[in-house]
Amino acid sequence: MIRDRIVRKRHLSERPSLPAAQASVVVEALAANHHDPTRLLVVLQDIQRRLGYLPHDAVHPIAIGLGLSRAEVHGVISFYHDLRTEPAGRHILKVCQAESCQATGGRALTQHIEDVVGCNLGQTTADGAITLEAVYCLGLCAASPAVMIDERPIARVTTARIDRVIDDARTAS
Amino acid sequence: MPIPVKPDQSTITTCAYCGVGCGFKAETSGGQIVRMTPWKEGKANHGHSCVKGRFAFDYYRHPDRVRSPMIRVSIEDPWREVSWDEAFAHAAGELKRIQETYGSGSVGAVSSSRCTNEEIYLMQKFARVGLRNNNIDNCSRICHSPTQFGLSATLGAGAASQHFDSILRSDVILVVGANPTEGHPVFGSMMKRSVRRGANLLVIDPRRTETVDSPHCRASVHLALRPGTNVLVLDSIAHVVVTERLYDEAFVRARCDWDDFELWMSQVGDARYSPDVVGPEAGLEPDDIRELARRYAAGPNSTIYYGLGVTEHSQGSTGVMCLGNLAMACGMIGREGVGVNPLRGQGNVQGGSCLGSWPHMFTGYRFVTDAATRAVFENEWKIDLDGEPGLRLPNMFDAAVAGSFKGLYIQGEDPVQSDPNRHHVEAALRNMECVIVQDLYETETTKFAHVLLPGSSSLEKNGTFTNAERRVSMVRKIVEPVAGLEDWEITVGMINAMGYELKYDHPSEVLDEIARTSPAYSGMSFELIERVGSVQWPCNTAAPEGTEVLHTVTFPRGKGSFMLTEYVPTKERVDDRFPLLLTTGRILSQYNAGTQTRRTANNAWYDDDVLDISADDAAQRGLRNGDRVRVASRYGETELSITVSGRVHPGVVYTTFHFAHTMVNAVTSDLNDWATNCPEYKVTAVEVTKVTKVGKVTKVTS
Amino acid sequence: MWSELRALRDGIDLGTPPRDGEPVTLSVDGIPVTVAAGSSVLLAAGIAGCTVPKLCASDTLEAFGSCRVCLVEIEGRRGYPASCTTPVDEGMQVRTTSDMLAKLRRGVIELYLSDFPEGDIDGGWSQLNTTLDQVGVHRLADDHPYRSGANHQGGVLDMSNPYFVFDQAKCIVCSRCVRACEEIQGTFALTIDGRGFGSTVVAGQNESFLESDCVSCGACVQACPSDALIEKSLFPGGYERADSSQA
Amino acid sequence: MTARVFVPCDALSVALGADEVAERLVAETAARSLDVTVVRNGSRGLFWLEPMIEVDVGGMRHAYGPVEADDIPSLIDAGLLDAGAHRTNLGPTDQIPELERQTRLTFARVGVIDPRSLDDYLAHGGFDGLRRALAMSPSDVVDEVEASGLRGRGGAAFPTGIKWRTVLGAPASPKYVVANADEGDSGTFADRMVMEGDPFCLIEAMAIAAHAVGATHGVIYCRSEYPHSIATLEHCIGVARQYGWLGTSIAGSVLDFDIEVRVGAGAYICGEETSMLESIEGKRGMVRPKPPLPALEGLYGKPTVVNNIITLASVPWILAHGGAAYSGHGVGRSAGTLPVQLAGNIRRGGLVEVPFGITVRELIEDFGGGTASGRPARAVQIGGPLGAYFHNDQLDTVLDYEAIAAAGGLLGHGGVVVFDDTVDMAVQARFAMEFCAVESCGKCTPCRVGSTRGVELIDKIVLGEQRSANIAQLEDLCEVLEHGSLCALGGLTPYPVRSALQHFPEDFGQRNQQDEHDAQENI
Repeated sequence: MIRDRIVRKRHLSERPSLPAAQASVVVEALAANHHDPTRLLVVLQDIQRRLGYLPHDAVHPIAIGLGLSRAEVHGVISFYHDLRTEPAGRHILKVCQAESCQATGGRALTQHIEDVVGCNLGQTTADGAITLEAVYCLGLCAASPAVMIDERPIARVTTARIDRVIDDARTAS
Repeated sequence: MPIPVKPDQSTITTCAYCGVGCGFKAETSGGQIVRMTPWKEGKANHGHSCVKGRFAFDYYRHPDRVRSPMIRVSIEDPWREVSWDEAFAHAAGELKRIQETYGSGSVGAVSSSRCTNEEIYLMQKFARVGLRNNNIDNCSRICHSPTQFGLSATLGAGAASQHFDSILRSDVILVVGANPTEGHPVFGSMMKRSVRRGANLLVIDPRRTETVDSPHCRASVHLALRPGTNVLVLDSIAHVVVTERLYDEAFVRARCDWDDFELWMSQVGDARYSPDVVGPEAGLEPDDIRELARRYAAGPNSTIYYGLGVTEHSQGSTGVMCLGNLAMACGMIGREGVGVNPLRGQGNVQGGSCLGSWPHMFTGYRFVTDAATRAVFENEWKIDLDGEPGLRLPNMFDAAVAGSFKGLYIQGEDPVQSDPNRHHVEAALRNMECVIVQDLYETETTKFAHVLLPGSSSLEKNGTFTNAERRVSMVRKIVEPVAGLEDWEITVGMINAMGYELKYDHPSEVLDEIARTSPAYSGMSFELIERVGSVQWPCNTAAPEGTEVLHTVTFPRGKGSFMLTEYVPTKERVDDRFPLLLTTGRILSQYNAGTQTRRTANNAWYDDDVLDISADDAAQRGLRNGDRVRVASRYGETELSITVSGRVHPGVVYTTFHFAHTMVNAVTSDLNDWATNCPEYKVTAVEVTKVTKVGKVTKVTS
Repeated sequence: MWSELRALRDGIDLGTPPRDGEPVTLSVDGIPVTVAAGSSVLLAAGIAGCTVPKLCASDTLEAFGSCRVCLVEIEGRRGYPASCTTPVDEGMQVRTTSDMLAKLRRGVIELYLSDFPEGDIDGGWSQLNTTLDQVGVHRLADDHPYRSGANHQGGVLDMSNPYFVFDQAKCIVCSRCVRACEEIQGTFALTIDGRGFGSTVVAGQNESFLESDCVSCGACVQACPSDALIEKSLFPGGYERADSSQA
Repeated sequence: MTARVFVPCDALSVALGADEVAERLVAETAARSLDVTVVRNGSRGLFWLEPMIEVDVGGMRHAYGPVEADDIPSLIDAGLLDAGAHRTNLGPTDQIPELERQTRLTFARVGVIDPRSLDDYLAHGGFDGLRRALAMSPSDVVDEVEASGLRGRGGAAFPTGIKWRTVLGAPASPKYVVANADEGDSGTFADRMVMEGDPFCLIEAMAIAAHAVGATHGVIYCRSEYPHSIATLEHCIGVARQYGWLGTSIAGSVLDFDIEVRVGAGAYICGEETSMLESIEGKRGMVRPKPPLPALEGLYGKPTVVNNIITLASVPWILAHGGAAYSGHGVGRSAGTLPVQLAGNIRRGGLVEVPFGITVRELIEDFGGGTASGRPARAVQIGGPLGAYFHNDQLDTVLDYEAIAAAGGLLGHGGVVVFDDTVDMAVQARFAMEFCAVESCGKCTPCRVGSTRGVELIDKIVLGEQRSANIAQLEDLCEVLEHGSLCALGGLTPYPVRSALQHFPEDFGQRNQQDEHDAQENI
């Protein structure tokens, strides 16, 4: 990608700002964390919990509120796989890709799940019902393979079992 | 090809932009500058730089450069290119004719802090031996003349007490009316480094500047005072120091005049300066004033840095004295990590102050009225000198308007854009019979000139600069001057043309002459600077390689003196017609009147002056981001675009002054510092209204 | 405190900031050298006259330890510590050259070269060129197994700043620019985006340099060892990305 | 009298249906007006039996499992509350062979008590260690830990006492205790079981550490994949504060100490201690170089104890029973017990706490019962994704730090993942490189670039492109990774790769003889 010479800088005040409803969530998260820059990750997690993701334009108020730069906040968001900059589907299905699950058919299970929901790991289904994510170990290795939907763990997963889980996720709101 | 050009030569020189005076390596290929890189051994910058010094050097080869001397009889006439000799002869002839007609005092000169120490020295020599009067002033009149006055009165030396690095040893940093990250960026970076290492930052500034709050650098106390209340607030801080007995009695008894101190205590200790009284008037929480005072006094090493936000007021000199008093009272002077330090705007403001371009002082701040000092120069110059102080620049303009002042030699300055009360300056210049301007480009001022001498940029000459920490560094010629002569050679040409014969082969000889005549520079020479890189004055037998920290044992004036600093409100007041206070400042990418930076790609960051206004004030006036507004004061009006900003409080608006067409100085007040005539750029009552049609700048005649 | 500022020398990069501590004597390749406590082995080696190649280290920045070409051997210690992040100890015996060190450095440099435009090496005069000379590897062999791997040669070419370009194809992700922006300038305008092989230097929120908080002080350009950040003025005909790459 | 029935609440039991079992049990006993309290205990770690419910009959626990919700009516019909006979009846819990043969020191309470009940904890010897520690000088506490021979269970196996002594001796303040609960290794779950089964033990351990080194603030850094652990810890920290086991003047002593839970955000590298400290400080989890040691310049640059959960959880027992009692278990320099986690393709997966000295084969066959698929075991990965693959014929290796290292592996966090004979070891080697590429912080070049090159090389090897040259390059790359990386992620990734290559060369064989032939021609 080529970023051409810009004749005149567009300053932040000239760029879009965060919608009020989201801005108030940011303000509350900052206040709850005492504007402490060492709590950046906690702030981001709080905001994501409430908004479902971290909007691009939230980075500036977060940075200002914590006495950090936008680049630092962006760097942190981009480092952690849990943090997302786009909204996820209504349910997040994490499918373990690690060795214990590999040893018990995890690769085939992943393929099956991708086929059934119709998207790959890291993607969201067209109907917005499910986001598939790779996860490396859920700590359920004594009964692999394992998945986690939202915060519900499921172990010793079979294709029949996961089909029911996916069906439920698609029909539930 | 992706392979970059490899420079064939590299020359160490000093940046001419701000008062930090960074060391740079000018790298050339085939005689053209291909880049400037910061010099790691530069003692002011240690290898760091800012966008101006590092990149904004293309101005030197801009098509707008004046490339030949030019003269004209009337300012209505077109310019006529002439030889240097003809230009000198014409200019000198005119000045002599005027003196014969209107008297010796009818002409004068003004020097520029953009020029080298040697050139500034030669300008005052031009006035004194060429014009045979003391009508010589310099541009620090409009910025830091109160520093000279206020610090001399309290400490005895009108200069920064510290070296820049000293701030790394500070526990508490008090910044007053300055925005180093924009105005003195390389020093600003050092300040931020100190804050990141744990120093406590205190800021007094009407605006929430980047210095107040930026990543990893947040002021623990910010006094966002109402513009114009500096002295009131500083006195209130002193009040807390006195009434809570936070002062360093041992230091004061040992180093200062105790009687002065007691007098001062009784003044600032009065209830009228209590934070509870001052807070509401200055728009501050009383406890914030107390907190700042306590933190400053607690140290253990507290330092003060201040800028034009202190000096450019009707009580500018008083404000500087407040700072000197405060530092002495708390014992925060005379070692690393403490001190009182002006942040100088231009590359050589300190040099401009030191080198005698004053109507009342020779080099080293010695008075022309003093016969012994005069004798030093009479002996050196073999000529009798006038013992009467000359005219200050504003007085020259007043006299010109009145008809008694008719000729002026201006070195590298643009008073029409920079000085207050633009219409008054224009009228004065229009009334003159010979205005000689030596500059890189045609400017607002050259419109009124009769002789135009092509100046040389700092990349085209040899000499020295003295930065804001008193550091004298080498300026070296990288490329040939466009019109063949370096600025110092031009002034020498003018002096000769005036009939005083003199010859220097190299500016080092001028510095040698300065050393012979000026105690603080007595040890200074090009050889020494070449050898050690740069030298902070005083440099003499006691300090053969210069002095980093001043006032370690005594003050130059002996005992430190506490000056009384009664608060006198400015006459500039808000009222129903002009309910907002306008204050001014600069931004990083542009420099002063912008004559250089506007001729570089730095315009990519800011291509116009913009008015910052609070959301409340904007809403009340139905204004939105980007709207064009008319800014009107009692003195004039102009048009600007606005930015709705959280950096200014309601009631305050702010703009920069880098772009000629906005003519911000048409709006600013006529008021000036009681002691030095430094204009009150920082406080003007204005009203802001939306405009739909682009109008033009006008000055209200009053 | 002053050494880190005042002991810097033009044209010499000691690798890590000079320190003010008490004298410590060690030996580097058998040469005794005395440096201030708190100094790095890399700095001591340089003062002893033993050149240790480096890429991510600079005496204007705190040691970082990412490039792994300044590895050395220390008597009595396991492995091959990075000399930039290893402080000197009294009596320490350091070896800066050995077959294993040469092999490791070559191995690391090959990894760099596997994601660097080949056409930008010959004739270049960046610090990377110096390091390649020191390690003795300048390009991957035509049949080198690392060729044709994943790379960043199609990455961002940022021309937005009037004075310098940022060409991701030449970025070796040493973070010197990011650190210079933080430690020297104090603006924190740059960061690393992503992690692992996907790590890239970006301004702001992965935006153009001009629109980011960058104040164009030049510290990043000064710090860049591989000319990924470089002045436009050095390209009189305009900057063009190299068309051939090892990738 | 109220009958007590235990239904585990740990994440894996829940993942196997424990919540449904508990709900059904409550509903069914209520419907029958039976006086039953359902207690949610931790898991005993016998996961092939989960959900395993227990009933307390006259002070003895009887187990049933695996139980499904639909089994509840028949269980009650069969006299569950009196330990009646049922298809799922396992007899007295303590006599289940796989449990009986363990030496449960660290896990003594896990699965026995209600993890959220402070009373339960106190009734089972809880806070005895802290009480004893508070009566001792900090230096004596460190002595006791040193005497136990306890070594870090997170992977590096550094002697815990020495680490604590360094922090105790550091002059700077404040000091911190950080519990590393970023248990990211596949095949490990011991930390999770402690946090979900005996969380007060971790709190007690951290308080002991705080007293020993002079710390005032503790942080538990728990991975986000463990929501049940996080909820349990948050609850129990609140309870501990309420009852004076955290906060000021703990247990009437001068100790002031509090704990905060910080949650990870999906980064394996944050299990590396310096990366974790960066993450706690709100930054990108970039590995810091060592020195400085975290013990001297750790969290916020201050002296910091960073210990793994199992390491910490071993401490209260050591303080309560004495270091000598602990070091009496184990062999050689591997003192005490190791909670081994059996995972992957194994019939009886779960947690086995045994003294060091058992062989891998005993673990897999005697405890684990062989593979779950019933096919022959072919490879065993010990020590997580950075651990070596052991060949089936190496399984007589003794499980202690030194023996495993001598066999070219590392014990890591004690995870054992079994693969049957369907495994393709080239795929596993590739995954090791891929995992490194996915989880690398990106700081050092060997790991940042080398891991991706490693994946590419293995792909080429598998395709038979210039096989020998690529294998040679892969070996060189492994050397650069091992010796040139900044931290253990890059440094240890060669372990699984090389061991796969060494022990299973046939899996890296020529898939396409013609390609190889062509490639050879071209050289």
